[in-house]
Amino acid sequence: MNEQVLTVKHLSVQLETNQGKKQLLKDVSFNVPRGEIVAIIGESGSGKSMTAKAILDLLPRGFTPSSSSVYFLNKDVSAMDKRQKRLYRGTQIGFVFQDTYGTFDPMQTIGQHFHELFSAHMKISKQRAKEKTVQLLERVQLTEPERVYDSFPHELSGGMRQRVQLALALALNPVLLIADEPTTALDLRIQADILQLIKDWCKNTGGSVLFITHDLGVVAEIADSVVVMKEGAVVEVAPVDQLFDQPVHEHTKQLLHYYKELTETPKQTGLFDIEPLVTVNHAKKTYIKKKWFQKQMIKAVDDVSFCICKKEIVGLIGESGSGKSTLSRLLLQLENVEQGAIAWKGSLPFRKGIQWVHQDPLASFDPRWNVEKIVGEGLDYWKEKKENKHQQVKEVLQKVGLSENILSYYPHELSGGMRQRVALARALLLEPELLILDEPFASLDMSSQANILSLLKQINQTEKTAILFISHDIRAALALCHRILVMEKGRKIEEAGAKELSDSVNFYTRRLLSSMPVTHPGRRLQKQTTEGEREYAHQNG
Amino acid sequence: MRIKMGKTMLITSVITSMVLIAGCKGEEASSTSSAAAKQLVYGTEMEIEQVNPVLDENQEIDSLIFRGLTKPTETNDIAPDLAKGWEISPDHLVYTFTLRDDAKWEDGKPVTAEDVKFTLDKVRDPGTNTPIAGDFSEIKSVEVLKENEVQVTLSNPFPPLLDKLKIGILPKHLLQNEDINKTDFNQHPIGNGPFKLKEWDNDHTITLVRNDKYYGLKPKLEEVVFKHVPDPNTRALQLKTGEIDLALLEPNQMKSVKEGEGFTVHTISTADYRAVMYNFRNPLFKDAKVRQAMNFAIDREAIVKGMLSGKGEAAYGPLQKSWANSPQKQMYAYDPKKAKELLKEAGWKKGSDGILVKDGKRFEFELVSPITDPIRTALGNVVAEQLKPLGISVTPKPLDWNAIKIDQADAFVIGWGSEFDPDDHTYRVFHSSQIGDGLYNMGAYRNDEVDQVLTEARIADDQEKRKVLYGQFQKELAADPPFNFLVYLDALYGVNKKVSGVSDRTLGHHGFGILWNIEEWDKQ
Amino acid sequence: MRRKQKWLVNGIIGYLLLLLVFTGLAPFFTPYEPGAVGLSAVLQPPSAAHLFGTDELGRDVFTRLLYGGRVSLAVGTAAMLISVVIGAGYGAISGFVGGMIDRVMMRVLDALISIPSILLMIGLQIFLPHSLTAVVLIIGMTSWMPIARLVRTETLSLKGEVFVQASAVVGASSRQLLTRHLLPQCLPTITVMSVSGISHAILSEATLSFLGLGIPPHEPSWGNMLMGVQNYVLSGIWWIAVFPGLFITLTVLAVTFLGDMLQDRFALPQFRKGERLL
Amino acid sequence: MIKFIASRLAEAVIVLFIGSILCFAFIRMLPGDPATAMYGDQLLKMSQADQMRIVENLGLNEPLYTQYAKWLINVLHGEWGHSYTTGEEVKVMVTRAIEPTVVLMLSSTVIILLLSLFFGMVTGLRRYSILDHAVTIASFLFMSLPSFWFALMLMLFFSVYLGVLPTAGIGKEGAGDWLKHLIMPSLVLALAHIGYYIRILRNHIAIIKEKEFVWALQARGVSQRKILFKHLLPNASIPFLSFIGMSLSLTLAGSVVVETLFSWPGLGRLSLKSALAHDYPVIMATILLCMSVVIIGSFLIDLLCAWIDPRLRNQLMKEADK
Repeated sequence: MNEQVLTVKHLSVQLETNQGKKQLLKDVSFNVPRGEIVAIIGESGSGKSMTAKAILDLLPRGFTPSSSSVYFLNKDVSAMDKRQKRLYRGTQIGFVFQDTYGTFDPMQTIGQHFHELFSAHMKISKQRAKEKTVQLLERVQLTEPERVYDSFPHELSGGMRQRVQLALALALNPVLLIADEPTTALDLRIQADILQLIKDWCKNTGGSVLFITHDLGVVAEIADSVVVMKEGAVVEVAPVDQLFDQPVHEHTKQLLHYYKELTETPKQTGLFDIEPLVTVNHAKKTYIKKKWFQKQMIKAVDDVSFCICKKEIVGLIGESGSGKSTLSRLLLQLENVEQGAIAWKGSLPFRKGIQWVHQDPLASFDPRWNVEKIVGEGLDYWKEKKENKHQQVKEVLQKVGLSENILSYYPHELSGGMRQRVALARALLLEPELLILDEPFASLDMSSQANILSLLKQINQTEKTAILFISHDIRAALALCHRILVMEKGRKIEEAGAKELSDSVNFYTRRLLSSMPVTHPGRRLQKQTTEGEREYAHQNG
Repeated sequence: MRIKMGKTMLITSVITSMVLIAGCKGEEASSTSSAAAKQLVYGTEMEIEQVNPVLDENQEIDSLIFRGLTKPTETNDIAPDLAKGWEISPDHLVYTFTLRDDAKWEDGKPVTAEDVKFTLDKVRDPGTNTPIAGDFSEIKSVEVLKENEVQVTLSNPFPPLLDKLKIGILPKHLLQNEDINKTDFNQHPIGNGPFKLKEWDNDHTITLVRNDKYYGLKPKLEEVVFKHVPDPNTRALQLKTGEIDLALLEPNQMKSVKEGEGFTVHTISTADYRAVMYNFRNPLFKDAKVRQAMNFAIDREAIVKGMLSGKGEAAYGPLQKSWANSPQKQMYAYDPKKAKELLKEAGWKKGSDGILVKDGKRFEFELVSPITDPIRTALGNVVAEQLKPLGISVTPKPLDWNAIKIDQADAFVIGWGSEFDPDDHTYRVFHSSQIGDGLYNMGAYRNDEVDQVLTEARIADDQEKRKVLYGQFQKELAADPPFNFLVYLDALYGVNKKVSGVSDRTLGHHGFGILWNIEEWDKQ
Repeated sequence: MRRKQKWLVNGIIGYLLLLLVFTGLAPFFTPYEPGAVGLSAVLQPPSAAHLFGTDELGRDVFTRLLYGGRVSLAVGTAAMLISVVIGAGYGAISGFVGGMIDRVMMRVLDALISIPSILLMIGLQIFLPHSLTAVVLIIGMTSWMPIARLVRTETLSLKGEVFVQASAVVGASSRQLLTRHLLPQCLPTITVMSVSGISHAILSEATLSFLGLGIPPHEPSWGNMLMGVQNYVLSGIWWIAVFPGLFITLTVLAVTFLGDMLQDRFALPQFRKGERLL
Repeated sequence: MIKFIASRLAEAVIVLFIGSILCFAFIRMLPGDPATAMYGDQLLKMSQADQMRIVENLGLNEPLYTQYAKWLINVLHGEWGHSYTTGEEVKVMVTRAIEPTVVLMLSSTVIILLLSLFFGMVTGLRRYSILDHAVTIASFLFMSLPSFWFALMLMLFFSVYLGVLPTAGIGKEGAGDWLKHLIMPSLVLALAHIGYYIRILRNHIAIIKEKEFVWALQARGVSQRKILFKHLLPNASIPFLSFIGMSLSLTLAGSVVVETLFSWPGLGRLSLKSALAHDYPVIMATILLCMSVVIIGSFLIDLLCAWIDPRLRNQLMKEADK
């Protein structure tokens, strides 16, 4: 078992630009032994994906890797000729990426993708290719593989596409699977399935996996050993248990700290104040989706009632398509309810009293405005506050932990975490009584997530702002919220305090809870008991 | 809808099929070409859209298919054609024509007096959309006397009638129940002339073939092809390559057309002149001295040399190409000094901006020209520039034909001139009885002596006497100019060297009439 | 790349400035008058006395080019302004109002777009007499359709943008949305369209005048200097056709490049170095 | 699908109807009547009464809506009327003119496709290379050339100096001659717009080249050639094709000028001539034909795009449902 499938030795990558050379990877070294799952963890910009591309020798133009630093089965990849390289990439390595849509040619069916892969490396009849494909699709637990075979990428859901990617990667029985953040954009339940599939493949075929992620939970769930990267360099390599129990490097410790913060259930719970800010009464909203000749009514929000009280943090969780976002738009009156009512009981005028942070902050900024203008916009519409606008903007930026020298930045120049903070600052400037946060953690690094999480807690405490936290990430909701609402298919199915939720008897809630990755590799074995249940959930999904 | 294969195949096949179509077309085209032994190809400037002598004037092809009662001779006299002969009543009002007996339509039916009456009635019929009704407006009635005798009665004496009766006669038996404006006949003519239609091609290339039933001199040519080549340089090019044998060229080409190799250029004089017509409704032109001054201000020789490359003549009057010519050159010489004096005499003085002023009125007018006619538009510019030094401000105003209202314009670059009887474009153009809607004295020129002389000349029997009368007329016209005569244009015909028989008869507007003696043409 | 671009930008701006100076101060650069005929020296090839030769009436081609430039540039700019005003108005109304009105307006626009513009121009030309104003109106009134379509699309897509909703959430009224977000967002598009509109208008003027439907012949413009030159060109008298055409091409080229650069300049900050998608 | 086609067809009919009303009203509002343009300078010799008589003969003194209704009824019966100037049946004139125009447009399309596919692809793959800069400059140059002037320059060069190509008409002396006559007009027509096509293809190839899936295909070991032709090109062809659809009316407008210059007896020249002559029946027919070509053409191209691109298919069908 000690054979090294992949050896990376002193890998460096340079980017040559007009401004000169830029070192992107510095002296990266690690091994992937046969049959093991090696995880690379690091924040965005740490060079994880670059490493993966360098391993495949497919860096974009202008990026130059140091030579003779990647060995596959003890063969120097950079020394391979063109044909060998094609063979190496196509048949011996499989890969899965985060973007489930962009990695498919939008104009070709899934079947065509498979056929192309097969015919690139072997002579195969159409019929045979189809048979093989259907088998593969079945293996990644796709129901109706025949239908999937004939589908175009855009006709499948993200989870299905990820399974297809996995099937494509495994189609030619590779020795090594490279998975670059394969589950980041997916619901937790699907993430659990995909992880399980990878683990099973590894166990059954003895193949190796190089798994790239920023989520320590995933690492805990899957990895045998871990490579920690920071700013293009490897800072620590360790077996997974050792990493969690005895981290050596400062950066690893920091990561673990953030992770803990994110997964910790708060001590305090319950309501502080029962004065309601907003009450939702039997709200209902349906969209009509016309498909071919029949109309399909989609009940986005179906008879939902709840209230949010002052100073309270309420979580609204559910998987994608459960109606969370529609509900937030109804609350904001960007759309109108069909039935029922939403009553505002705050002391500020409604438009000022409820503020919103969109899941994609970049899209919610006018791209031609700089930070000062974006944040200060609200003041322009509330005349009485117009004086010393500049000062107020600076103050609110400070409040969200941003320095004032970003005032002149444009949205695209900000990092993901900064954008989220700017959006938060814009909302806070009007001193709202209720903040609606729509998936604020989507696409954020763990450190940013943890930082924003504590920022939210702090704001809640100092500003006495109530928060509605909308997320599919049940972990974060548990860590932040006092009270949690669970939605499924437009309906509210459970409402409970954060602490009580973990003991919920509701089947759906239980399933959501069970698909959370473990917080420590040591707890991995217990999870096996839930496998049967997961199987069931999959069938229903 | 779901098609998974062969998209590239389809695109390729579309392209291939386009290429194939193109290829096929080529094959097809090649098979149509045929070389006749004696074929004259005439590159025409205008596209021929219909062949019907009643519906338009000045279309060469008409006279090849349709013959009229008369035809012109080399000296622009009148010769009998369909008519064997005629008698004119002493008051010049009743003309009796006797038709020849051997004239037949292509379908074998004889040409009769009924056909003549039908044609002359049609051209005067208000339902016929024709621009030449005016040429026949003096006809009061047309009677059939016998099968081969027809009588035309006029309201007023009209000497050019015999010239006008060269109009092609139409077959009554084919057209009496048709709407002449729209009938198929216009594209499938059945005629009585030396040639008949063989083929009318898509791009308006028309092939005529010798008509063996023709009563007159058998043409030596077997086929005449009318091919539309609108661009004069292409015509020159095709003359050179021998693609066409005959074509009208333009003066501005003379610099580049190299005679010699394949063709010669016949410079044929025409009766077609250009002049500035003064509108006498504008008091500015009342004083004859002013108009004389403007005559002296124009350098006609320079225009001929510069604008026309010498292919034309300075114009001194309306009858310059007629037997009745009596030149008054001294009144049209280029003499700016004299012009200045005359203007001074007339009381015009230069104002502060250099423009002449009299009684608070500035000497300025608009000179209208049809924008589609480059020569007239250029003439308008040149006249404006040449009058400028005198202190006369002329604004050239080129307009579309439909926007031109001549009776409202100050002045207009006009084109007249007839190669026929001197009465043709004089009485109608300068006689004061011809002022009014639809009549030709559009500038409202009025001169009693001119009126009198023209009327007398109309019914005078003796040519010598007429010549004297027209001499008087021209003298008066120079003293009291209705027009500022500018230039006569030459017609420039490029003719293949192998073609013989082209005569240098004075031609009409735009070189019309070159094919008048087509029967005598030959090609080696 | 950088340096090259700079060289290009300087060249273009230099050319346009020179053009403005030369045409604006035409009398200082030529001893001749644009209309002065010289029948003794027609169709002279380029020489020291006549830099670009003389035309069929012996007028100095160089002089006419300078004076004609005034007309062509003025017509181009004025026509563009008209088309931009009509187009932006039509598109913004259609996109902002939406619903039935939008659908009707779009069908009318489709109908107008599908008629070859030159036929529309000829039609209008018959309607309006030959004059400078007429040509400006004709070109302006027949070239606004693409602008209208683009502005409508822009307005529509902007209406659905998250940042517009975000503004509504912080309290912007719909009038404020229009003035603070929608209009400024459309402005770059309109500006770029305006610049390319100048190119289009100059070319249209040239084509119309060439066909004899534009500026009356005695008033020089680059287009009508080319009217009726086909004969001469084929006779080998190249200078009366080559120079006006060259100036049209160069000017349109410069303006087109200018539009391209403006597009880059106005692109969202993150795409600034990006490529234009037409 | 049927519904989509039906709704698009209905739309096309509505657009044509609106267009015909616009044209009709517009043309009849013009001052000056066909009589004026019919006879040009011969008109001088006609009296007002004569002119009025012709107007009456042509049925132009009736109220506008009656004229339109009559015209529409006739057209629906396949009766396009007779030309005012020649008296010929409009149907015949127009049918005759279609073939040359189709030949011209097809050949210029072939030129555009061949050149722009080649140069678009090469420059898209090698952006900022010397060839790319050259092609970019050439593209802009062709966009800026007044097509009539370009035609003149081609004539000057090929016909005057070299004397190898004819300047007018359709060749009839065999395939070679036919081709010779076709070269210059179709070249002018093609090159006038080729710059846009090359730029569009180049930019989209460049964008798609950077897409993740191309990377994924390489990583799966698919050959470069296959990626280029089976993936890059089809993906980039959508904007390219829709531009062809959009520029149909541009090409038709271009053919008006080109056909006139080269005396090509097609629709363009016919429409220009009849427009200048106020030949109402002919111009109505040609304009409607041009409109139909544009509308049907862009409809077909939409269909083609939908056939190639499954995403577009979805979107179009959704639109049709609305």
